[in-house]
Amino acid sequence: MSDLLLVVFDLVLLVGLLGVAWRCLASTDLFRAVVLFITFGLLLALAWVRLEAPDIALAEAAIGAGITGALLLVTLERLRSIVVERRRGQPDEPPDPAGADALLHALHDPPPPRRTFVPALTFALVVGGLMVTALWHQPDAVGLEPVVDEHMDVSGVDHPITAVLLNFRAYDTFLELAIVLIALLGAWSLGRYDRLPARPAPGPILPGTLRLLVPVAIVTGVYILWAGSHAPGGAFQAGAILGAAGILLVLARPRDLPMAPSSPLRLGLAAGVALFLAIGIVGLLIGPGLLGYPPAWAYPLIIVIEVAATLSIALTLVALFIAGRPAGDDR
Amino acid sequence: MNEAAPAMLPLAISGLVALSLALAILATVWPRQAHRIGGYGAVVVTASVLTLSALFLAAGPEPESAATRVALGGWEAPLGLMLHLDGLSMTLLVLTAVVGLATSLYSLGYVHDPIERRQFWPLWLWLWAGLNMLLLSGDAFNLYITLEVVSLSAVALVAFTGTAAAVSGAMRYLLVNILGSLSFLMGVVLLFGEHGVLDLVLLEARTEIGPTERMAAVLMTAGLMVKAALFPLHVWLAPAHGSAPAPVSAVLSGLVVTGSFYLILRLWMGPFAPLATPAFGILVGLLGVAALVWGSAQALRAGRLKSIVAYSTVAQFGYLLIAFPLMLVDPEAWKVVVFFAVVHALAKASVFLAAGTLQHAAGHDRVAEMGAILRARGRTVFALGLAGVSLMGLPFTGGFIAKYLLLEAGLGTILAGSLIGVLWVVAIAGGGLLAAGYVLRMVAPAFHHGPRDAGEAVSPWMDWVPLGLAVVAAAAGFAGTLTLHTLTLTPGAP
Amino acid sequence: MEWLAQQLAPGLIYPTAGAILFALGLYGLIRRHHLVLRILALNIMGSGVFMVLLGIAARGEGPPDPVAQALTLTGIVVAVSATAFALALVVRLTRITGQAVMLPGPPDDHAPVDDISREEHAPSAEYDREHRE
Amino acid sequence: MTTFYLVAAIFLLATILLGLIRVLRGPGSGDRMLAAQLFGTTGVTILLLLSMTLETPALVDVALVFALLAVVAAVAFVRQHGLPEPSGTPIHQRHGQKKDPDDDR
Amino acid sequence: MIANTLTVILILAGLVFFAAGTAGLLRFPDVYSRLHALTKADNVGLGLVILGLMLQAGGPADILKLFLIWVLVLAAGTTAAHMVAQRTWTHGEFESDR
Repeated sequence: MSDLLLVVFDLVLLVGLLGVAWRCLASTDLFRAVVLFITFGLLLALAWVRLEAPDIALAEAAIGAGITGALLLVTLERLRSIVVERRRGQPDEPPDPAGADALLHALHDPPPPRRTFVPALTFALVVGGLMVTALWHQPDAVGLEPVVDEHMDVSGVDHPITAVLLNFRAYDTFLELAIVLIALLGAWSLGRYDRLPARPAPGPILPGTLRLLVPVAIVTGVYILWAGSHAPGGAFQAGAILGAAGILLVLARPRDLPMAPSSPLRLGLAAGVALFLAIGIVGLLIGPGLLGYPPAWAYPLIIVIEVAATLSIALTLVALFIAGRPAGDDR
Repeated sequence: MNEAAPAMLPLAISGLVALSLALAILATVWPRQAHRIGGYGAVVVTASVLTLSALFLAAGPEPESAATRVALGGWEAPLGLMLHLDGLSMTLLVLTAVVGLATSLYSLGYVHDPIERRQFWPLWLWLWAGLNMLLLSGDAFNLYITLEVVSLSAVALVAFTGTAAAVSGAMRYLLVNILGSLSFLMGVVLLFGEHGVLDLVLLEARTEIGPTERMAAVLMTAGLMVKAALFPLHVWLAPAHGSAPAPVSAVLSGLVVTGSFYLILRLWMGPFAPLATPAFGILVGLLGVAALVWGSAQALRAGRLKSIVAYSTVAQFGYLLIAFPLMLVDPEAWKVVVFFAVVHALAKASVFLAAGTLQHAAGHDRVAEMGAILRARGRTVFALGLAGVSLMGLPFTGGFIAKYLLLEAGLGTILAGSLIGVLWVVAIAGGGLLAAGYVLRMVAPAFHHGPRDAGEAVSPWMDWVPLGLAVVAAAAGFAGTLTLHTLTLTPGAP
Repeated sequence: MEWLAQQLAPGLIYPTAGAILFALGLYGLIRRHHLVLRILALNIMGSGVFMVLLGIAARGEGPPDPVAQALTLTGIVVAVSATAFALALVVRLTRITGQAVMLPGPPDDHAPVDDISREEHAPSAEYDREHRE
Repeated sequence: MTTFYLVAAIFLLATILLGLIRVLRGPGSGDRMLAAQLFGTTGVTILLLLSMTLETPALVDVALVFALLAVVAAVAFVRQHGLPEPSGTPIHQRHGQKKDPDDDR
Repeated sequence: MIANTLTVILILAGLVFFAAGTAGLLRFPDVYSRLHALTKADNVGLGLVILGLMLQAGGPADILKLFLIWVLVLAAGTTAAHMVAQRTWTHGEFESDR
C-alpha cells in the first residue's frame, strides 16, 4: 500500500515540478519568474529527498533557498535601477522616474514572437523524446556502490559521499572549488562593486530577527560541516549556509560593507583551494599520489580541507552576491 | 636513461598538473606580483612540458602500450580518476605550452596597467591550467569539470576590455558554453547510466551500438561542436574573438577551440568508434565545405583586422570537418588532421598577436585605413605574412605539409571509389586559395606607395613575439616527422 | 497493480521527468530573449540533468550510488557559480548597453575599440585621481 | 503509521500546488512573496513528515536549513524590490529615522 | 498506542490549519488579510505537526531540534509578514504586472 502512495507522491511532485518550471519560463514578468524559480528549488529539494539523496537535498536547500533566490532578486533590482538611471536623461522619461511603469519596463519581457514557436517546440520535443527512449532502454541498477563500499574502511570517513568527494574523486572536488574561485575572479574583473541600492525597512524587526538568526545559522553551518564526516552534510552545504548568513548581513546593512584590504580577503577566498593543493602535493611526494592522503592521516587531513573549503565557499558566495571587486583590491 | 624514464613519467605528469595549478593559485593570492608570477611561471611550465615530452619519447613505448595512466590519489580506474597521457595529448600539450609561452610574453607588454594586470594574469593562468588538465584527463565527468574551468576563465577574459561589443560577445559566449557543457554532461550521465563507469578507457571497452550510445554521442558531440565553433554552431565566435584583447583571442582561436576538437577526436576514436557510419562522415564533410566557403566569404568582406582573423578560424576549422570522411575511408588520416590543427593553432595565434600589435600602433584595426601603419612596421607585417603563408599552405611551411597529406588522403578516397572524394580534394585546394585571399587582403596595403606612420610606440615584447611564433609556425613543417611519430604512440587509434 | 507500481518505479519516472525538464529548459532558452530568463532556463536544464543522474542512481533496491550523488553535488556547486558569474555579466551588459536582451546582428566595424594596451586606457590613473581628494 | 504520514505529505504537496494559483494570479509582488513564504513552511512540514516515512533522520537537518534560510528570500525581496521610497514619505518623520542621504531614489 | 493516536490527531489538526492558510491565501481580498492566513499556517499548523512528531521522536535531542525548527519558522514568518505589510502600507501594492 505505502509504495503505491509513494508513486502518488512522486506523480504529484513531478507534475508540480514540471508545471512550475513551465510557468517560470513562460512568465512575462521577471519577478514572477524568480518567485516561481524559488518554488522550483523547493520542490526540487523534495525530489532529491524522495530519491534518498539527503546530501543533495541539503545542498539544494542551502543554495536554492539561501543563495540563488537572493542573488536573482538583487540582480532584478540592479537592472531596474540601471534602466531608471539611463531613462532619466531621455525625452520619453516617465513622469516619476521611480514610478510604477519604470519598474514595469525594467522587469518585463514581452512574450516571444510566434514564428520561433514551432521550430523551438519541435527541436525540444525531438531531443526530449530521444532521451526518454534512450533512458527507457537502459538496464537496471549498475552503479559503483559496491566498489565504494569495498574501500570505505581506508577512506578515513564513514559517510560514503564525503569519502567519494574528498578522497576517491578529490580532483573533481578540487576543480569545483577552483571553478567557484574563477567565477569570482571573472565577476571581479568586470569592475568595482556598485553601491547596493536598498529600500529602507525602518523599525526594530529586521535587526532583531537577524540578531536571532545569524548566530543560529553559524552554529548550524558548523554542525552541518562536522556532521559531514558521518552523516549527510559537508563543506559545500556548510559553506552555502554560512554564505547565506553573510548575505543576510549584507542585506541588512548594505552601506557599510567592510573595506577589507585586498590581500587578507584574497587569502581567505583562495584558502580552500591553496590548502587542498598543498596537502595534495604532500600526498604526491610521500602519499599514494597527487591529491591522495596517507591512510593513517586521511581523517584529520580531510577535516582540515573541509574547514578551509567551507570558509572559502562562504566568503566567495558573499563576494559573488556583491558582484564587484572592493576598491581595496585596486590600491 | 631508458629504464628510468617510464618510472619518472607518472611523477612528471602529476607534477605538471600540480605546478600549473600552483601558479594559478599563487597569482590569485598575490595579485600585485601576478605579472611576474605569470612571466616566469610560463617559462617554467613550458620547460616542464618539454622535459615531459622528452621523458615520454625517451620511454620509447611501442604504439599498443604507449598510454601512461596515473591514478590520482592512488585510487584505480572505476573508483578514482586517471590522468591519461599518450601521443595525441602529448602533442597538444607541447602546442599549448608553445602558444601559452608566446602569449604570456606578449601579454607582459600588452597589459601594462597595474590594476588590469592584477585581474588578467590569474584568469590567464587558470585558463592555461584548465587546458593542461583537459588534455591530461581520462575521466568523462572530469572532462566536464575541466571544460567548465576553461570556459569560465575564457569568458571572463573575453569580457576584459569592457566595451559593449566585448561584454555582449562574452555574454553570448558564456550562454553557449554553459549550453554546450550541459549537453556534454547529459551525454556523460547517459553513458554512466548504461555502463556505470566513467573512465574513458573502461567505457571504450564496454560501449556497443545501442540507443544510449547513439544519444550520448549526439549530445556530447553537439556540446563540443558548440564549444569548438564548428560550422552550424559557430555564431558566437566572430564577436567574441573579434572584440577580446589580442593575447586572449590568440589563445581562444588557437588552444581553446582546438581543445574542444581534441575532445571530439578522443571520443570518436574511443567510446563512439563503432558509431561512425559513412553517411554520417559525408554529412560532416559537407558541413566542413560549407564552413570553408562561408568563413572565407565573411573574412573577405570583414572590415576589421581581428574580424578577418576570427572568420578565418571558422573557415580553417572547416578543414577539420572535411577530414572526418577522409578518416572513415583511411583510418591513418587522423594523425594528419591533428597535425593540421597544431599548425593552424600556431599560425592563428601569431596572426592574432601581430594584429594586436598593429591595432595598438594604429589605435584602431579597420583594414582600409591601416596602410600607413603596415608600411612602417615591417617586422609585424613580416610576421603576419609568414603565419599567413603557413595558413595558406605554401611549400616548406607546416600548413603545406598538412594540406599535402590531406590532399593525399583525399585522393586516396577517390581511388577507393567514392566519387564525393573529388569534392573533398577541390574543397581542400580551394580553401588554400581562399585563405590566400584574406591573408593578402591584410598584408597587401603594405606594398602600396603612401605615407609611413609608425603610430604609437610598441613594447619590445609585442614587437618580437609575433615574429618568433610565426617562425615556429612556419618551421612546424620540418617538425612534421617528429610530430607524426609522437602521434603514432596513441593506443586504440586505428 | 503490481506491474503499474513496478513501471512507475522512481528509477524510471525521475529520469523521464529529468529529460522533460532538460527539453523544457532548451525550449525556454531558444524562445525567451531576456538574459535573466535564459539563465533560469539553463538552471532548469541543469536540474534536469541532475534529476536524470540521481534517478539512475536510485535504481535497484540497495542504497543509491554515492558516486552519482557526489557528481550531482559537484554539478550543483558549478551551476551556482556559473549562474552568479552570468548574473554579474548581465548587470554589466545592462549598465553598458541599457538593456538586458541579447544584441543580435553582425559586429559593426566602426564600434570604438577600447584597446587596453594603449596609454589612454589607464584605469589606475583614474583610480588615483578618484582617491586623491 | 507511515501510510498516514505519507497521506499527510501528499495533502500538503497538493496545498502547495493550489497555492501556486496565488503566485500566478497574485496582482501584487507582495502576494507572490507571501505565497513563496507559505510554500517554504509547507516544505519544512513535508520534509519532517518524509523523515518519519523514509526513516532518515538526516531530513530533519534539511528541514532545519530550510527553516533557517526562508528569511533570506523574504529579506532580499523587501530590501531589494518594489518602488523606491518617494522622498518625504511620512514613515521617516514618524520614526525619526535619519533619512539615508544616498539611498537610491 | 496512545501516542500514535495522539500524533494522528495533532497532525490532522495541523493539516486543517495548513488548508485554512492556503484557502485564506487564495480567497482573501488584499495583502494584509493574506498575511494572517500565512502566519496562522506557520505557527499553529506547523506547531501542531511538530507537537505530533515530538511524541514519536527518539531522544531529547530530536525534540529540541524540532522545537528549534518551529522557533525559526516563527521568526521567518513574522519577519516576512511584518516587512511586507510595512512596505505595502507605506506606498501601496507595488503591482509588478497589471
